Amino acid sequence: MNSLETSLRTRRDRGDKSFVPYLMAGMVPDWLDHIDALVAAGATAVEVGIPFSDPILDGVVIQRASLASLSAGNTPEGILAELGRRSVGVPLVVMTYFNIIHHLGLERSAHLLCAGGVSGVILPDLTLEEAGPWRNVAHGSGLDTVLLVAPSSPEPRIEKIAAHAEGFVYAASRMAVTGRADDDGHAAAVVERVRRYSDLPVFVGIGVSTPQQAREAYEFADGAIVGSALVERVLGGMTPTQTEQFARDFVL
Amino acid sequence: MNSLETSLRTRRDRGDKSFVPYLMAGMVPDWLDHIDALVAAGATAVEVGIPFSDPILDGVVIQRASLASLSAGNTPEGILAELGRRSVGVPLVVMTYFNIIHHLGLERSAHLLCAGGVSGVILPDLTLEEAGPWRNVAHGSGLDTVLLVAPSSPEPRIEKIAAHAEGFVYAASRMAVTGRADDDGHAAAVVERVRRYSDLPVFVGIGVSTPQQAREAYEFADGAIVGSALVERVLGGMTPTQTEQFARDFVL
Amino acid sequence: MTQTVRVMKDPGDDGRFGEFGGRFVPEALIPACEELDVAFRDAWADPIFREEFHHVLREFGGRPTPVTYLARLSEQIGVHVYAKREDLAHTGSHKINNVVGQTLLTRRMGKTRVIAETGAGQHGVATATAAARLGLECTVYMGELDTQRQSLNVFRMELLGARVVPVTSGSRTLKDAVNEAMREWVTCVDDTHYCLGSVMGPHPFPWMVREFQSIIGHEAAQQLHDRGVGTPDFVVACVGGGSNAAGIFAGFADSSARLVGVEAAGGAAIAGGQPGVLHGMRSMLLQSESGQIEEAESISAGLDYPGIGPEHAHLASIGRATYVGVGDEPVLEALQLLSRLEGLIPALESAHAVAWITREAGRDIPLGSTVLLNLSGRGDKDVAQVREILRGRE
Amino acid sequence: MTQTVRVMKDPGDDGRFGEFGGRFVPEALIPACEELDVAFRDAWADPIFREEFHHVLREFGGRPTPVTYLARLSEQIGVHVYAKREDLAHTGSHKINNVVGQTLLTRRMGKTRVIAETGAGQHGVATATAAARLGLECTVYMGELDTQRQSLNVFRMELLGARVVPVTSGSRTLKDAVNEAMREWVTCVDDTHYCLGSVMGPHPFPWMVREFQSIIGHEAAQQLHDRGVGTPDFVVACVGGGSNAAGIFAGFADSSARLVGVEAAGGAAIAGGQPGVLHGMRSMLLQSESGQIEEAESISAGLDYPGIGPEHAHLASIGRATYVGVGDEPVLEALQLLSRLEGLIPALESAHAVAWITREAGRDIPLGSTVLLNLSGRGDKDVAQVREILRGRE
Ligand SMILES: Cc1ncc(COP(=O)(O)O)c(C=O)c1O
Ligand SMILES: Cc1ncc(COP(=O)(O)O)c(C=O)c1O
Repeated sequence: MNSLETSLRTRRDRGDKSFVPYLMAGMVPDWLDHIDALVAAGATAVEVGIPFSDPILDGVVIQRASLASLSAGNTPEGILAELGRRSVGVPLVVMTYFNIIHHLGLERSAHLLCAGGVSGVILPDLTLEEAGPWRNVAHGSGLDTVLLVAPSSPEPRIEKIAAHAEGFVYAASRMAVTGRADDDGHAAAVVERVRRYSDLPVFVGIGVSTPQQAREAYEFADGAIVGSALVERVLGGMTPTQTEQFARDFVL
Repeated sequence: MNSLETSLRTRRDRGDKSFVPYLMAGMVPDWLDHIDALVAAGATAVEVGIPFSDPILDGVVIQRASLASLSAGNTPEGILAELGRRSVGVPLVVMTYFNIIHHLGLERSAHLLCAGGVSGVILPDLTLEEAGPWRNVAHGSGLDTVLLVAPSSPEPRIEKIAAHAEGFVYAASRMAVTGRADDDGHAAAVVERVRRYSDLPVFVGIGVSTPQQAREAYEFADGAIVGSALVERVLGGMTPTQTEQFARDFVL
Repeated sequence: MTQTVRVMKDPGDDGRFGEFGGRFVPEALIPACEELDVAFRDAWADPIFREEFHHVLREFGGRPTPVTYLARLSEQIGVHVYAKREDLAHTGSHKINNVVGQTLLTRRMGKTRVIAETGAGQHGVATATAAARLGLECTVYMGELDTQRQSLNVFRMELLGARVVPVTSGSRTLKDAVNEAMREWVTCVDDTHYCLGSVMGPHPFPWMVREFQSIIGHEAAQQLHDRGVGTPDFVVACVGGGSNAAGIFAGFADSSARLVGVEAAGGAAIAGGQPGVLHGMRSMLLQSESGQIEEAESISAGLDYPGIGPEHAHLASIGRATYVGVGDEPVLEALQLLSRLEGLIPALESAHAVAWITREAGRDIPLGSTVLLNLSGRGDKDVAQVREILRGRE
Repeated sequence: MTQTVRVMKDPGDDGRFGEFGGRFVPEALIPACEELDVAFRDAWADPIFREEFHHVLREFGGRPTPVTYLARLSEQIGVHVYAKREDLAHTGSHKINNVVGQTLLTRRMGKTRVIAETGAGQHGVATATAAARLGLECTVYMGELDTQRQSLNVFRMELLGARVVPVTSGSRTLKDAVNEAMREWVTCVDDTHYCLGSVMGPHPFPWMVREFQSIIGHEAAQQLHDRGVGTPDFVVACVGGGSNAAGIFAGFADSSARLVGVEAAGGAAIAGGQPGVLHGMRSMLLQSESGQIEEAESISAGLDYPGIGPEHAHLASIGRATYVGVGDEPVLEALQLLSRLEGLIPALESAHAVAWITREAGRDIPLGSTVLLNLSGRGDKDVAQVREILRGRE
């Protein structure tokens, strides 16, 4: 059991709900200050995006953030180095696409992630079947690889995913890419199904954009992941101070 | 033997060369005055075009003349009526395409042509094989149907054409539509071949555009037909007086 | 209607189809027409030539084209429609059948060059294509207006190595392109064949082109037979000059099938014309009161011809085939319908036949009938035009 | 080179071609990919499905397409070139083979809707066509830039009843259209099949599309055999995603023929790329130093893809096939040459294969060799572009 999972389990076992905000690294020059602000507001952990040119599980907002970060000349190495120089105080989970890791090389990626103070990774295009080689390397570095469960995942598959899950289980609330919050979603049902097979903390993501929605998630899940709603505001010029204020409402 | 042929033979037998100018009826408002001018200059006969929308044996000059005449609202009936009201003094030969005759009806055409003082017709798209019905009607009205011989006509065919020729034989000097005078042509050879089978007057046409060329034709043929060179000038604004002057040089 | 007269046979030496046909050309062209008649007669009777013709159409032209049952259209209109897919032939229409035949014949006659007329450019592109394959020189006459309206087809012909000559006389469209090609042919008959694009012109063209196109009808008859459909109740084709119609009718001339030719309402030589003589033939023609040839008007360039092949005039006069007209509006609708229901974007020309079928299903065409539609070409050439028209309405 | 490894077989449950392939998609899509795998495996083993697939391709798609001997080109370059004529297939390229297969499978899976990505519009038009025929709803994702550059194809798809969605993300071209189609697929996997356009994407797509396209190679092998040509020395095809190449290679995988894939020099995933993961597969990809996917650049929209199907990456790695690049200039020349000599205006994509053959005749291709060229599509879609380029030079 690695550092990310330990801390999240502890929190869960205390009955505390987790608020995990997402930011795209490099999307604005003061992105690290926003991360500090999120932590100050009470974030349990922070999900940090490393931009990829072809983010197939991301909606328009995070696509824009990727593009902004890439246009600013950010690279995975650069981002992780910057992260490593800042002491954030809560667990950091990197979210990116597998090609970034693949291109750097698995060992090198693991090394750079650790050096950046990262304790877990979410790779939305790397599902269980393909994750083996990476997970082996990640384990060696104490990195948790977070797996997703979708509303479309059938039970036998959930069971299998649960058996390999690390850190927490990312329960996608709806069949959609990030940023879609146009319906009620299936979060409760997905979480309930995950619980049958896993005692890991289960966080709801995709389409949680208001404090109200987060509170609803806290009813049945152990935490909520909030991405596009935050990213959109930061792209729109929200200051770190405002970010702290905004984030505070999501903390139970 | 009809009136056209009689007069042309007589002339030929006297050793006189025939100059047969061509004008498109209705191409200019005073077209009849130009005909008078041509007669005054010494034309043996006048070839009068009745315009047709699709003159496939005519080059650009006569095409333009057709269009001018049609645009002015001229019809075959109108043209023949106008001709009939003028007393020209030399034989008139109408040149048009068969659809004009076909559309008016064969009998009606023959009647209108006679009433217009016409004694012969040239229908360049009506060759011997297709000419039967028309020739029957024309004969009944004393109209000669002039047949053409081309450089491509083989001897057996010339023999056949000669056997049916009336008025005169139109010897096309070259494989071309009217108005082409860009090479020497084959006039002498064609005429020579026609002479083997016919004792009708033989006139050279297509590409005779200068007095010089007419004189060359007079060396071996009985006459020359001059169309585009004249039509171009009349379209260009030549007055009847100038027409008379221009035509005079073609008369031997 | 059961037919006993045997039709669509050899029109004989004078090229007559009843009162129509013949050879009305300048004397200078008579030997070339005669030579062509002899050469075609000889070639067409020669199994080696026939086999070469079929071989080239198979190997190069994409024949046989299939017959497609139009299931969704049939269900919607209540008659069974089978489409003969000339849209799948090389260059996108039936035109290739004719030009393959004529270019092979050109070579057989020892000529090294072809000329052709074209309206929208389909026949021009097809001729340039077949000429390129045999290494024949090729010049295409095209009305100046059409070269502007169809400039992409001009480029296509040039890519294929042909020279395109804009025709500035008359109305500067198809009719004038034919005139000009004939004028030019006079000057070069020795080494040049005039590759006419439809069942029109002086004998032997209407007959020869029909024979080359008859492969459509013979294939279709065999294909319908093979799949147990037998003789269709109707055989329907659009008619410009009439070559695709003649080609498919030829397979059913002696059958009980009703033959229907669909003209553009604005170019209906049978319904709106009178007998006349143009472009070397006696046929039905749109004419003014004083015998001048009138312009046809249609949304589809390929039906923009004021005449019709003489054999069609004959088939109409003896009642063996029926000729009907449809206007631009139903044609546009038919094009859209067939695209949406069947995944087939027809040429505007072919859409005329579709429009008539959809209009008459349950009326002139009894419900449950079997209809063979000649899909003479694909609509790719027309989509830009159709888009402009439909956009103009929004 | 004689080959003993048996290649181009079933890639197994994990969809691996050596080190390449696999299934790298969001968890939400895993069930749909698995369902598709099962459904395809089942259908492809079902003689009734196979017969239906072949029937539709025959009756509707225009198959078999012929093999044409290019006599004049062959003479000029000193090698015998045979062209497999996918340009004659319905909608103008080999794309129809794949979409007929996938739409039939869609219906078999009980789904009522397809989505597809498209670059220049060829695959989009083909998908819209096959969907129209079966009455499936169809939505096509197309980069916004491409919708502007190929607006006529947008209209064509709309005529065929499809909805076209301009993709405004990323570079607004093909790569982004794939991203967007995948994003959308997540939202509608229940009733919607994603009809991918080439041998790419997550398992089972690369395998399934290759199988549907393998009809090209099997037909060609039989046709060459029937005419006594036997196994060609070379089989040459252009490579974008690689579907036409995979299709024709499949007929010769176990033969002695040398297989050559021709990429656009500016989109040469094998020569210029590195292993990576994109669009659900591990393959060779054009990437920046930091692992971002780069834009391909080519005169031909259909080769403008930064990746290549994983099976090609595998065939390259084991040396069974060779992948070469040619630049825009020789491609333009090849297009003109084939048009002028053979009466075949090839698609710019296919002209890449022609360009390589003419370049290497007498060099990599020994004189007297026999070459099978996959003429994957017709150039009608490209003539406007080619004209602009050539005119710009005058
Ligand atoms: C597709 C198509 N169908 C029909 C026609 C009309 O010609 P025809 O009546 O000779 O078949 C054309 C002429 O261009 C055409 O392109
Ligand atoms: C004619 C043609 N050839 C080739 C291609 C490239 O695709 P693939 O490599 O999958 O055959 C395309 C793609 O649009 C095409 O239209």
